[in-house]
Amino acid sequence: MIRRLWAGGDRKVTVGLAVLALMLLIALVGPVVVGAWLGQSPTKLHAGPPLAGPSGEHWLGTTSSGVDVFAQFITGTRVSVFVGLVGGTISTFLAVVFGLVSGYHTGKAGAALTGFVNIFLVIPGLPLLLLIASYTRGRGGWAAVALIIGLTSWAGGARVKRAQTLSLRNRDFVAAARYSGDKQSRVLFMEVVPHLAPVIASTFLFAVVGSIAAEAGLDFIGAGNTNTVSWGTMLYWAQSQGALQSGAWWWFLPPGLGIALVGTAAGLVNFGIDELSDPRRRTLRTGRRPKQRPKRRKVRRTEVAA
Amino acid sequence: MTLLEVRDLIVEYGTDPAVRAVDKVSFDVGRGEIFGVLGESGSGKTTLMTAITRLQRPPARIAGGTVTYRPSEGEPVELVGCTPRRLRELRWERVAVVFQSAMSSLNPVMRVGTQFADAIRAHRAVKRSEAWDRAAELLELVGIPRDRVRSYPHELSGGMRQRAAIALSLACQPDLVVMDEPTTAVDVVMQRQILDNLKELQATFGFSVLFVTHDLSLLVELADRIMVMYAGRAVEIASAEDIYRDPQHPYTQGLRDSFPSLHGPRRELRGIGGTPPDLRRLPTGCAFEPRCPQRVDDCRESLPLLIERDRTQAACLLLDRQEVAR
Amino acid sequence: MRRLRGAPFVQRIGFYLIAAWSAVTINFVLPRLMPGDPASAILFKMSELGPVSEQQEELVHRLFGGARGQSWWHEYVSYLNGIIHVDFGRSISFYPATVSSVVKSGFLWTLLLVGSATVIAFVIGTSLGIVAGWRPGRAVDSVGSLVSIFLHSVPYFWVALILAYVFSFTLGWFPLSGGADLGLVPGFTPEFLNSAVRHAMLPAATIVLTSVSGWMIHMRNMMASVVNEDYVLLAQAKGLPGHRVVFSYAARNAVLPSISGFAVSIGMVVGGSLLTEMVFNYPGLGSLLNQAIVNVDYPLMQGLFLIISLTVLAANFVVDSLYVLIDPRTREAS
Amino acid sequence: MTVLLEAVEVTKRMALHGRQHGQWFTAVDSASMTLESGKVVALVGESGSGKSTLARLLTLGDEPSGGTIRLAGKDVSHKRRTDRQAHFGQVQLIMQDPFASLNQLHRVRYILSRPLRNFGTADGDLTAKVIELLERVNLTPGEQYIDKYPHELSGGQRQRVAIARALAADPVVLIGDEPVSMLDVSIRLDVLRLFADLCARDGLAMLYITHDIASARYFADEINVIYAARMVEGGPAEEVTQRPRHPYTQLLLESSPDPDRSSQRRTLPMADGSNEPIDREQELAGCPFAARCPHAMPICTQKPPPTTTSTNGHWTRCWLHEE
Amino acid sequence: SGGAASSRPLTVAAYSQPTLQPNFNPFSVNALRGTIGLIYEQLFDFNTAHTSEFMPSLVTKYSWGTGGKAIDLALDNRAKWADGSALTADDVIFTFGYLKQHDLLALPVDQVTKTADGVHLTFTKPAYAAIQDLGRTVIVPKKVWAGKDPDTDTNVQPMGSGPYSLGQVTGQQATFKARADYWKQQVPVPQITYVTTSSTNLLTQQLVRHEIDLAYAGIPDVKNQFVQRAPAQNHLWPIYASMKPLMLNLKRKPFDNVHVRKGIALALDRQAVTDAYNPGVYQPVGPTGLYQGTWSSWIAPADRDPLKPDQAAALAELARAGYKQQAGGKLIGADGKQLKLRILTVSAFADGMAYTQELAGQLAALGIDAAVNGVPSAAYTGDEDKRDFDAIYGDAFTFGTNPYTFYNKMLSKKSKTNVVGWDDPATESALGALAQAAPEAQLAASKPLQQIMLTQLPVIPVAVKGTPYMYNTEHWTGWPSADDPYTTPDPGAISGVFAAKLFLSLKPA
Ligand SMILES: Nc1ncnc2c1ncn2[C@@H]1O[C@H](COP(=O)(O)OP(=O)(O)OP(=O)(O)O)[C@@H](O)[C@H]1O
Ligand SMILES: Nc1ncnc2c1ncn2[C@@H]1O[C@H](COP(=O)(O)OP(=O)(O)OP(=O)(O)O)[C@@H](O)[C@H]1O
Ligand SMILES: [Mg+2]
Ligand SMILES: [Mg+2]
Repeated sequence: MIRRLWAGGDRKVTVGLAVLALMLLIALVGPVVVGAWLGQSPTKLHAGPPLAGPSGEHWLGTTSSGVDVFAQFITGTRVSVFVGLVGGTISTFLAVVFGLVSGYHTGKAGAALTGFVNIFLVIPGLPLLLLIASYTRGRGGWAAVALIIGLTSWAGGARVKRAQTLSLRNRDFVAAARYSGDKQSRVLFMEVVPHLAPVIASTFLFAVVGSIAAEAGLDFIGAGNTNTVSWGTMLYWAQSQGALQSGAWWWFLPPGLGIALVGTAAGLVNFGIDELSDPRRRTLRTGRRPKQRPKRRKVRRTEVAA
Repeated sequence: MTLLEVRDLIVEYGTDPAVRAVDKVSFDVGRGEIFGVLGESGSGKTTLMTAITRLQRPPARIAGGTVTYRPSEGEPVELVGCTPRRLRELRWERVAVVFQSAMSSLNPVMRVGTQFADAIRAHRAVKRSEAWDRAAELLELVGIPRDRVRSYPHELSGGMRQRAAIALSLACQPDLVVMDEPTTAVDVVMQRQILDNLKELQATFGFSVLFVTHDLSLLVELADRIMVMYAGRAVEIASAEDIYRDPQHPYTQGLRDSFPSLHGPRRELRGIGGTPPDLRRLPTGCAFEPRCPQRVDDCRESLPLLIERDRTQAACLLLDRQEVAR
Repeated sequence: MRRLRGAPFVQRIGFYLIAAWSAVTINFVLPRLMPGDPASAILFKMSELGPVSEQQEELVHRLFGGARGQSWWHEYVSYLNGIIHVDFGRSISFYPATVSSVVKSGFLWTLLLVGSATVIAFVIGTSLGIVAGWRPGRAVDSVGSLVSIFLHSVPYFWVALILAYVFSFTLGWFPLSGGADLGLVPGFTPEFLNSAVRHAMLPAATIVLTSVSGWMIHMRNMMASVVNEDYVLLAQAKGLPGHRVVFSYAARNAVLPSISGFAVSIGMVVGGSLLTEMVFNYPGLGSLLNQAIVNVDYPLMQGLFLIISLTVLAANFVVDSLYVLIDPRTREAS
Repeated sequence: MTVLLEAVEVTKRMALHGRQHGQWFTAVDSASMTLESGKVVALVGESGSGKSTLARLLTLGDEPSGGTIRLAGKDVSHKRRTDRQAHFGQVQLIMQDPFASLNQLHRVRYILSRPLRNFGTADGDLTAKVIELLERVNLTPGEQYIDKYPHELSGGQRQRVAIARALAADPVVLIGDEPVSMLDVSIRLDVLRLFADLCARDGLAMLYITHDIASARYFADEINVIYAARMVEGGPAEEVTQRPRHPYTQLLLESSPDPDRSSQRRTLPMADGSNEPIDREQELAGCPFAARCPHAMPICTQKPPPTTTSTNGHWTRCWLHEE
Repeated sequence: SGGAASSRPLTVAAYSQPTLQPNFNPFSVNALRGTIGLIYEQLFDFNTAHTSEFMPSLVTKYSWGTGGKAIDLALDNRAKWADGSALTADDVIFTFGYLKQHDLLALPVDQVTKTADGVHLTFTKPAYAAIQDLGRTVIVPKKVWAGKDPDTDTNVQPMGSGPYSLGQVTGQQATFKARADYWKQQVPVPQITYVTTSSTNLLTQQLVRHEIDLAYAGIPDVKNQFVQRAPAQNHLWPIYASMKPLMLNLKRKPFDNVHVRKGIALALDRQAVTDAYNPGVYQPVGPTGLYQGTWSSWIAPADRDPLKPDQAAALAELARAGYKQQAGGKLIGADGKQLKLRILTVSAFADGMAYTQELAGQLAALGIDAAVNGVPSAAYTGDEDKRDFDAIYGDAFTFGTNPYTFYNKMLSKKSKTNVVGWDDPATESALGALAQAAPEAQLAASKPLQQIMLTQLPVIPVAVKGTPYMYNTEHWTGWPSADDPYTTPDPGAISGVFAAKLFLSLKPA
């Protein structure tokens, strides 16, 4: 089964995207469905007996204060997925901008940006995130959390994109586009960026997953926003009310599994994309492939400004 | 005296659809002979080499045929059905290989000497220091200073690396050295030096060489006999002299006429025209038929087999006809 | 960091100095951008424990409520000066203990935990990656890859809680909390080391479980591409024994990018270990940081962030420098 | 014959990184050449001798560190980035590798329409123009190729698309940087014939860069030989290949595989071309080939040899030939 | 097997933080637990677990003089420092002088002089209300402390007069060793280990496994999670020493309207609130704010019982403030807007969050747009200081030995903890009177304040906060309990006298 799933890049992408789409759908309409159709509320106390296991009425049981866990899980998807999307978007955006610009522009500005990216890369992200989150103290709701997460997590992605851009900018087709009379900006967006698409996609996926996990982590230690219902706050409550010790697995497991599921789906998509964008799998071999003659000296050089 | 006997070898790539990259190829390599394999990109040369040495990787698989190695003493060994253990014993000891680019065939993070010693000690019970001494000797044989055994591959020039790779192939004095485009990565001057060196060594040690390239002029100079491949099949096997002076197959003729010569009188280059075939969609008849200037109607239907005529084998209906007619 | 490889030593040191300076400066700026009043936080915490006398209230306000009067620049200079002299001021939550002594108390624990866990995860993950990547597409590879994506995605602290519940609470195999048995004096005594190792087991397992898959996936992909290299094929052609081909030829090359990734990942592991430490009440930097956050202990937060940053920088520097030894291609010509 | 593009004593120096940080490397040293309408000039030399660098200088892909480049008599060597656009319209480059120079992600239509748009020759129907281009390079019928991606084309077809792109700008000078080195022998000839045609028919000036001196003999009117950044010999193709004067050219010819001469070849001495950084500045102090030259004299390492030209336009830079 | 049991250290969960820093300076806010009580001793205290009876320590008895402006303290003449020298009045006089000199004395002490059996203190104003604070003054040896800085000295080698001496401190624990030569009595527990434990999860597990003998912390569902697992050995004794009110911001409309406050007070189901997190640990409290259990003699019988939830009465009160239930049950005011209420609480405290959620839920059921606003503790104190909240549920007010401190902290204009902004001259004068009232007059003096609570509802009493003491009797018996409340089983956070009394009363099992 797993081997078959693993076999084709397209299958991985399909399964992964399906799961992600489902999650997004839950995030968008889930809370409404829970409220309107199932008549449950993620905040209503004593909706059922405390710490009741899964039943027909409470699909995932109840919390110690009798709140419906299923309603919480579905509602929590929204904040988690939104923080993930917004945080992931910010992080990816910054990664793309910094990666592209620092990779494409040689010269002083490029070098300075590269240095900046490298510095952000070695400064540990989670401590920085905790530090900033502790200063902002949960103000601004989930949007602020998403912003902070985005701002502290882009460096790794930027590095990947910078490396890609660096290798792309020296590729012949980039030069060819310039000889074809295209302007710098057009070259960048029509020739370089499309090649980064798989990398951007994977950065985005992991940034989303990373943001969801980071938000959960913040909530978990109480540095996030405990008022909202998210997977992180669910875990916070489950943990602080001793869900595991009381055997209330239905309360403790779903949020963690939710995060893991999103992560796994994103991972699948990413693996699939990697495979599909591998030219060895796509290209027909009908011409003579370049037989590179090694350059005489393997030293990097740049031009002398005349 | 045959050293290697290849019979009806079929190699397929188990992709979807399966690609038959080597199709019923048969030939013999004699003891002490330089046997050349010529063909354009994608004609199955590398596939043939890896199959003979059993180095093919999935999705490639040998779908039929035999490869028999006949040592000067002892029983012949059938390589295709051979156990991995027996195979490991034969490798390098009897059959060694040299790849296209030495940069990529030498481990970049290992000293050259270690890579020699590895090969020697896998087959001979010698001490490390002895193996290193032997490595230094081998390097000297190809004109590289002894002390270079301590170098890493990147510290050697392209030509030196290529020569080191050849020296490495001789580490256990094999009977057969298989070379897959060993000089494409160096420039002509270096190529010349390497080939001269190779010929010298071959004359000294008497091993056979199976030499793969797409460069006709080079092969004609170097090889004793040449096999020309087209779309996975052998289309002509003949002595180097015959291939150059009197090619039988229209494809070989076309190749010959595409090479500009440096010294002879300027002759007209004719070329072949058309494009090489797609192995996945081969015509039922002769694969060269669409590009062949001498094609006849039958070429589209019937697949020509190698026919022997005066020491020359060629696979073309035209020759078949002549044969029948005679 | 890739950029730095093979760059002259001086240039590398220069980069690390600048990075260190940036961390120091971020650290200086952040608390000044945010409003905060540690005094009320402390009083609140005290009142949670019992009545607070007016006298204590006064004292707290006097000690921690002080306003800042100097110019930023002046403060910055004295801040830098303090750092040079390893003086980050006094912690608020542990007043009057100095930040450096508090940090020192957690540093070794974290180093022990994160260090050993990272090494174990690297070794296990890389080994699994070698197995999976040597013959990509096999069952080991597909099942292993799926499992590792999953493990990669589960939250650290969630795994930590489950492990704590199963292995120490329910089964009682491991101690519940802390860095070593109570009553043992830290030192290089067999009892203490034994106890410290037992206590580190579950937190380390958490880190290993959740980070092993990253290494595995990375290594698998590298292996899968290195396996196609000519030198691996040649090694097989040489009739070398299988393990020699796998390890000395394929894995030896495939591991190189992992090693440079190792440096970068140290930062992530340190980050991830924070939550793990909190769950296991492990007396390391992570728990301290949580403590500092809860108590609005700015000096301690700063000190911790700084030491974590500098540790990560140092680790990066070491790995970067070591890389030169590992990859002969980056070595300077003698 | 009109001189279209002219390089006068151009030099390109580059800054070294890594181990040799702070040093300079001369990739092209005072090279001069003229490209005339309707003529093919070949540039041959070993790998790393500076052929591609010179091509980049001529197309203004790079700025020369010294010397001038003239297009139709006007100095264009120091144009600003935006002004180079006009130059690209006149001088086009076919890059070495057709697998690398076509963006995998664009269709043939896009690739060819860019220069058409940018150089303003296409006000009318773009598709028609693209098809016309494709058919000019023998990709007929054009409709069949216009919507293909590069990976759907064979190497020879790609190479022709690359050529079509260069032609789309309607240049007067075409620079082919090893335009056929990646192609199978059976396709190579087609492409070379196409160039010959274009020169003859449209009066294009062409620089044919190659390391294959035999093809230069057949295809070019004139051959220039470059060695280690410096041009060492030049003249009519037949002259240079049949009566080489410079020892390097001789070596090159001697080394090239040639079935016709295999019997009478002498074994060459093994040169230890190690990878250790050669100090190019020192090489260029004299004759760069001196270290490998069998006829080397003391003066060869001290002073750059002068140029000696014979009546038929065959010139060389070698102390042996100094009159 | 007394020998084996008595050699086992008694382990106390004393810190909800991961690590300790050695600090045995009794004047430091971060002094480690045990510094006071085990090492240093206080003068005396009152048993707040019971009926505030006097608990002697260094002082055996006290007597007021001159209308509360002077007091005589009789020192126990057996008292000795650990080095064998006698603890004398000089040390007491030194300590008060030292505190005064370093600005650490919040008591209105004027002069301290030596008497035949102890010391005589004079005050600048009647100090009846400060008697407990006075009793909790820690006495330090003059010869050691004369040159120390109370702010920064960590006093890592403490020398006191208490029953224990310092064993060793590591990052996670501090151990105290029984002194063989303690001046008062034989010390039964040979070693006490105070340990850290940062999460209630872990604490629960450690308690269940008897790795910890005594803890006081809010663990969820403690009865099931701890007591029920071994009911014969595991015990829980909540001590009700403080009251937690729902505090409405009186500077904000419409909470300045007493009818709104009354309506809300009447609507609450206090029992449901106290059952929300940890049933049995909190108790509903009567409308005076004083706990009817321990303070019943102070409260008029009619006002003792907690208010019963009464929707109709609540709605009637709210209607008087202009809020009427409209369609959908929403309480809409004269301005056409729904009554809106955000209850500020600390998000990091799960118990507080749970209780607040229950409160909000009840008010929402009434038609108020009520919700919890859980924030980190720092934001909580910040918002509280800035009075930026609708309502607050989190602060608790300790009862003390008489209701003065209790009401003063809650209602005095000058009190920092009067966060609701209650500003009422009648309250001020009643507080003034109570402060100066002699012990026998205190009950009467508290009545006006009780009355203000009943009629004005400056804050809405909800529950008494129980500090849940959890212990097991596997190794040690003799624990105080509801039946024998001889002390508060507190390891030194509140009072060293309580702690010493506890540890000196245990017996090996
Ligand atoms: N891994 C593979 N999977 C599927 N088909 C393959 C694979 N490798 C090679 N082929 C196909 O097999 C045929 C023969 O390839 P092979 O590499 O043997 O050619 P070659 O003659 O060595 O070419 P070249 O001169 O380019 O090295 C080609 O058509 C190629 O497309
Ligand atoms: N962008 C660059 N940065 C640094 N060095 C360069 C750069 N381009 C070329 N070089 C160096 O300049 C020298 C000349 O390179 P060039 O590409 O012009 O050689 P070439 O003759 O075209 O070689 P080939 O036949 O291999 O294409 C080489 O040694 C090369 O390493
Ligand atoms: Mg091949
Ligand atoms: Mg080039």
